[in-house]
Amino acid sequence: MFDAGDIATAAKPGQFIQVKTSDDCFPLWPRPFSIHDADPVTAHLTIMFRIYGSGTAQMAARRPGELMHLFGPLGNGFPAVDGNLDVILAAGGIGLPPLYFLAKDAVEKGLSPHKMTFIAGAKSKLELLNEARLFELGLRPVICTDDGTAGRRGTVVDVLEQELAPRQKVTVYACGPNAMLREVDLLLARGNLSGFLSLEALMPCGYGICSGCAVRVHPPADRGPTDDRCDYHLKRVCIEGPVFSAGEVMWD
Amino acid sequence: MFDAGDIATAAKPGQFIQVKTSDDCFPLWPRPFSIHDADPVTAHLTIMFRIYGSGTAQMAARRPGELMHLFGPLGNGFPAVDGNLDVILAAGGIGLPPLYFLAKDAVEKGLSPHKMTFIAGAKSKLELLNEARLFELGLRPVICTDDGTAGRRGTVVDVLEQELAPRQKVTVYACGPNAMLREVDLLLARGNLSGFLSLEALMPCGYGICSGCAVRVHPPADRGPTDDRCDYHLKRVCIEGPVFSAGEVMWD
Amino acid sequence: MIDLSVNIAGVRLKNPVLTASGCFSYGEEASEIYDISRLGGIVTKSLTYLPREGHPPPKVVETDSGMLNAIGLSNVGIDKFIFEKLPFLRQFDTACIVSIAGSRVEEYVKMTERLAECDGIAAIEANISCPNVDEGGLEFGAYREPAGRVIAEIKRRAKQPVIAKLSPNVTDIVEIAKSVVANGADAISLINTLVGTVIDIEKRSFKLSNKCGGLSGPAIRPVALAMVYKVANTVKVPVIGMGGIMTASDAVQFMLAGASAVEVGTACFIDPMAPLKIIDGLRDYLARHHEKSVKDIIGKVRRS
Amino acid sequence: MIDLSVNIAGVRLKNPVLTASGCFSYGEEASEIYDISRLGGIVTKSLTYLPREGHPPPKVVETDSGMLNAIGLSNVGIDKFIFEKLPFLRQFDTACIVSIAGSRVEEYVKMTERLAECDGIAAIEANISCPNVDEGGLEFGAYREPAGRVIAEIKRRAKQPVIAKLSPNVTDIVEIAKSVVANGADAISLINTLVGTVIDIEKRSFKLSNKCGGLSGPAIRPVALAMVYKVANTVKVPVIGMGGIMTASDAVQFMLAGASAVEVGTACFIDPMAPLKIIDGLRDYLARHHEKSVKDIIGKVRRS
Ligand SMILES: Cc1cc2nc3c(=O)[nH]c(=O)nc-3n(C[C@H](O)[C@H](O)[C@H](O)COP(=O)(O)OP(=O)(O)OC[C@H]3O[C@@H](n4cnc5c(N)ncnc54)[C@H](O)[C@@H]3O)c2cc1C
Ligand SMILES: Cc1cc2nc3c(=O)[nH]c(=O)nc-3n(C[C@H](O)[C@H](O)[C@H](O)COP(=O)(O)OP(=O)(O)OC[C@H]3O[C@@H](n4cnc5c(N)ncnc54)[C@H](O)[C@@H]3O)c2cc1C
Ligand SMILES: Cc1cc2nc3c(=O)[nH]c(=O)nc-3n(C[C@H](O)[C@H](O)[C@H](O)COP(=O)(O)O)c2cc1C
Ligand SMILES: Cc1cc2nc3c(=O)[nH]c(=O)nc-3n(C[C@H](O)[C@H](O)[C@H](O)COP(=O)(O)O)c2cc1C
Ligand code: FES
Ligand code: FES
Repeated sequence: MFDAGDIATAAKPGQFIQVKTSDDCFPLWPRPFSIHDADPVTAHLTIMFRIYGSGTAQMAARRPGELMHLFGPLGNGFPAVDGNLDVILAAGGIGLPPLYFLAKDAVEKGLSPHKMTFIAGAKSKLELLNEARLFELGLRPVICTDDGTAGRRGTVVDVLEQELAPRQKVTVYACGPNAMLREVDLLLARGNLSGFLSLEALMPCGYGICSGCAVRVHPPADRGPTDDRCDYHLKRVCIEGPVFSAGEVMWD
Repeated sequence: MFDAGDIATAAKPGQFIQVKTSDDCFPLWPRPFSIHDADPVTAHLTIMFRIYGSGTAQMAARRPGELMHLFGPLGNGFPAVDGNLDVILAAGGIGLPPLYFLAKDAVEKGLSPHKMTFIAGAKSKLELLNEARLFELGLRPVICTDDGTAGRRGTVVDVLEQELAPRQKVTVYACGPNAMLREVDLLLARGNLSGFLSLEALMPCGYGICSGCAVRVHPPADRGPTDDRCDYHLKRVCIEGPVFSAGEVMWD
Repeated sequence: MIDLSVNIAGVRLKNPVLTASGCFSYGEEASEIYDISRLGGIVTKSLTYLPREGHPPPKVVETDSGMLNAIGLSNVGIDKFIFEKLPFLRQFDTACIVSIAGSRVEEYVKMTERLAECDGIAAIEANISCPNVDEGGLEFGAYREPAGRVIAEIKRRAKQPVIAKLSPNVTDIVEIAKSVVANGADAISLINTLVGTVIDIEKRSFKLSNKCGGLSGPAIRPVALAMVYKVANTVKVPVIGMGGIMTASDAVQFMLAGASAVEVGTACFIDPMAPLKIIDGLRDYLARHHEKSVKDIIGKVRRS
Repeated sequence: MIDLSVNIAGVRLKNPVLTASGCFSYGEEASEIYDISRLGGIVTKSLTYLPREGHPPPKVVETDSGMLNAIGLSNVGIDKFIFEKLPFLRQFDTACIVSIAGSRVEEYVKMTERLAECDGIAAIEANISCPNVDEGGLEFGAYREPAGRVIAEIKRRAKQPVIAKLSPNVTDIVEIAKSVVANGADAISLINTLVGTVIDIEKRSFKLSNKCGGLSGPAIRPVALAMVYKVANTVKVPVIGMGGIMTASDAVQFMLAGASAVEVGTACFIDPMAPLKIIDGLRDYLARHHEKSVKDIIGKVRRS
């Protein structure tokens, strides 16, 4: 949790911040983290992270009270949840933090928690994030693990498929590893359903100036000729994302 | 203080260790620190350091119990103190730690503390190192500061000059910034006195393989022709030093 | 009052800190964060005649104190730049330098002609680090001859001063510098990125879709500084230095080495405010050294 | 049992990890720390005909993820090497590769002739990154012609295989590689250091007495890897890769790129045990990937 001033005031679900994990040039880039919660009154900003490589290890070694360089809020964020439709939030691993924030925001705006199905999955029990806060919101999350060590056995995509089956009109909000999002996207395409996917990417800058985070999307019909005759168009995950509509991304 | 196993057992006064201050490549090189104290029984090794740049800042941020990569003991160390001569130990700033170790060793080997004059100086009171341990050895250190904020007013070299004046046969052991050592060397040359100087240098490796720490010394008479016709000879401070005899070094 | 202004080929910059090509897009994103009029100047992403998407991802990889990019010149193309980006940039009181890149001399020429009609362009920076398709794919900037030729052709049509941006991937950068100056370059900027790569040892494949990319950031600073020093000590035209400049102290190094201005690239990614911090730090340095004008430190490193 | 041995120009190395020239002195210091027979090989500090003191201090400076050195070829000279250092090295069961450097072709020739009489030398590594005084002070290795010529002259006298060590400060390293191979080089090693410098902004002077120095360490790894990849994919002779190799994972990158062996330089300064850790890590990597021989990963990076 950070004392984050304006960032906390402005933060919307699905947005992220860039955190410079060290004061020197190792690692060089800041690291992106979804906003897990933001309190405009106290200016407290919460992120939740898993220790992955050197940047997150450095963050974990920080002590309370230390200063860190934060930058945000960044990205487009999720469109507000439409109360007229059924809503499924599908969180794989570290995809949970932004979806919690989205759910919380929706509940605060008056949506009944019962209209939202929250799927939270991980490879195994050990990697499951703490879902207590979801219960506090009044949600009844469907927990799943690939190996069945907690909740239902199966991937988030498996569970999503089961949950989608009985439904007609539904919007899916998904966040997790890109491999999972790809599966979700295919699932939605098959069912002709709408949804929003929050992508991961390497992010040198986080605010649109480097093109490093770009992802392939289907080229707009009116694009016109390009010098490199690409069959794809590129969008920057940091500024034109991280949230993309289902069907937009050209997966590898 | 480190739990340093064999390093502590082998350590001699005037030797140093290389400390890798970070687990990554910033800063790249390990940093040299004089051995301040070493207990062969407990394997405790003590260094004393001033926060200078990023390496020492990283060291200061370490918590007790953390592992650090140490390498040593390195360097030639001081020749043992000759009990037949008067001895002056002249420590400028961070030159104190190794000279404390030298004095302690001499006392343990039976030399009377009264035969040793210990001068400990710094720019000002704030930068003076804690000299309590010197008193514990039975020494009566002469404290001095450039600005007179503690002890005698004057540099270590000024005080050394005063202390040398009444003496005939004396050996000086000096450690401090190279600028101070240069002055000490000139003083000894003028008085035709013997002494030992522990030099500072940048030390990429610390064990003699890179030549990066080299200092100019007077070429040996039998050197023979060199390709680059240098009027100097180079010695590696890390392995042929850090302790040099008075008169050996060619100062700039 | 400390005077931070410098003069590059007749263009007055209010301070010597520019943002580097490809590291500032076309200014829109940064303008949401701070007042970009505070910058000495802006160099746009390199433009090609037609728009380019660029290489597919992965396009970047982090390295020790550096990064590789294989963006592949993603840009909006000269038309869209002139109609959409330039009018935006004209609103700001900062020198707008347009970077152009091409695979054929013809392309540089066509872009220069288009830019000649435009207002609000302080200078053209010719990025000659692109593969020269007419001569077998080697960079224009790699050899004296093609480097000089493309600059001469640009210069013939240009209404604005022309800055030649050199590639560091050469045996003798001074030779290239002399050649572009002999062919009319009004200033030189350097360095572009060093060619490099990283391999994923688990997948046994290159980490970049394009295999190799360009190395930038602190890792290359010593190389950039040596090249800037050599070039600035040879050519008579002003030199703009870049490569790993993260702080004011880095910028001062380049100016002491002979650069009349600096460009800040990778640092803009790490900290959007980096260029402004560098401007402030430069002022502090000058104050501390009792200098009245930043011009007084240009080239002032002792040579012995 | 995983087979770590490789073959470089007829020399069998028990493992592909060598220590780089100038980063291991003549082996004496390291031999006090560990059993240097465990190394695949040792490359000596570059020798000149007469001994050299080298540049005065400051000779080194730390940079971001790298270091610059301007040692200036401090070495004991060929005579003292043969009489004092070589007998010491012969005690160890590891390939002893002797690096030679000169400012004139004549010098390389004289040293090669002296070494031809000696036992216990596995190969000669010709460091051609030295200023060629006969041709105006540019590095031998900077241009195709002089690089090829000096290798041809060495090769004519050599009793041992000749490894040409290339400089990275060139426009097209593949051209230089082809030239030395055409002139008889039995293997190629690369890269030597990149030219760079650092300025002290308070003193306004260069941090190195020699102004410029050679950049090594992790900072240059991406550049080195790209060059190794390009050269190994062009020439038929074995390539020895180096430049910023700190860990086994770095070494694997170079071998996947096409290097048959690697040299470890700067890493030996940071951690004397680095070469041994790299050997162990290499074995672990091969075990994890179910490879029986390190030879099976050479050049195995996917090209698409
Ligand atoms: C918009 C966004 C929001 C995110 N939100 C969160 C969050 O709330 N909590 C959380 O724990 N993590 C989140 N992540 C992921 C987080 O940024 C990475 O875990 C972090 O950057 C890893 O840094 P590191 O230095 O620890 O690992 P590194 O040392 O950088 O990573 C080790 C390896 O993983 C690869 N890698 C690193 N990051 C990524 C990535 N993002 N995509 C693909 N490969 C990668 C690197 O190439 C490297 O090889 C988010 C990422 C994005 C893009
Ligand atoms: C044999 C030996 C013993 C030492 N013993 C001690 C000790 O007991 N306690 C102690 O506090 N310090 C000691 N030092 C000095 C100590 O090594 C430096 O203070 C330390 O390396 C600084 O590292 P840093 O990363 O904090 O600063 P850096 O960031 O490396 O230093 C900042 C600036 O100071 C310069 N600099 C750094 N180190 C030196 C140096 N050694 N000589 C000249 N310029 C330098 C650098 O070039 C740099 O510009 C010793 C040095 C030597 C050679
Ligand atoms: C992501 C990225 C994109 C770049 N694109 C361009 C470009 O389009 N044209 C150009 O001349 N240079 C381009 N460069 C090079 C920079 O302008 C600069 O020359 C180089 O990065 C060195 O400076 P730095 O270390 O401060 O980044 C790019 C650099 C990066 C990192
Ligand atoms: C201090 C130092 C001295 C060196 N001396 C030599 C030398 O005498 N001959 C040579 O061919 N290379 C020399 N090199 C270059 C290394 O052998 C190696 O090519 C280069 O440092 C890149 O590898 P690294 O990043 O692992 O150090 C030296 C490098 C350093 C750092
Ligand atoms: S991270 Fe730089 S454009 Fe997205
Ligand atoms: S520090 Fe490397 S030889 Fe002394």
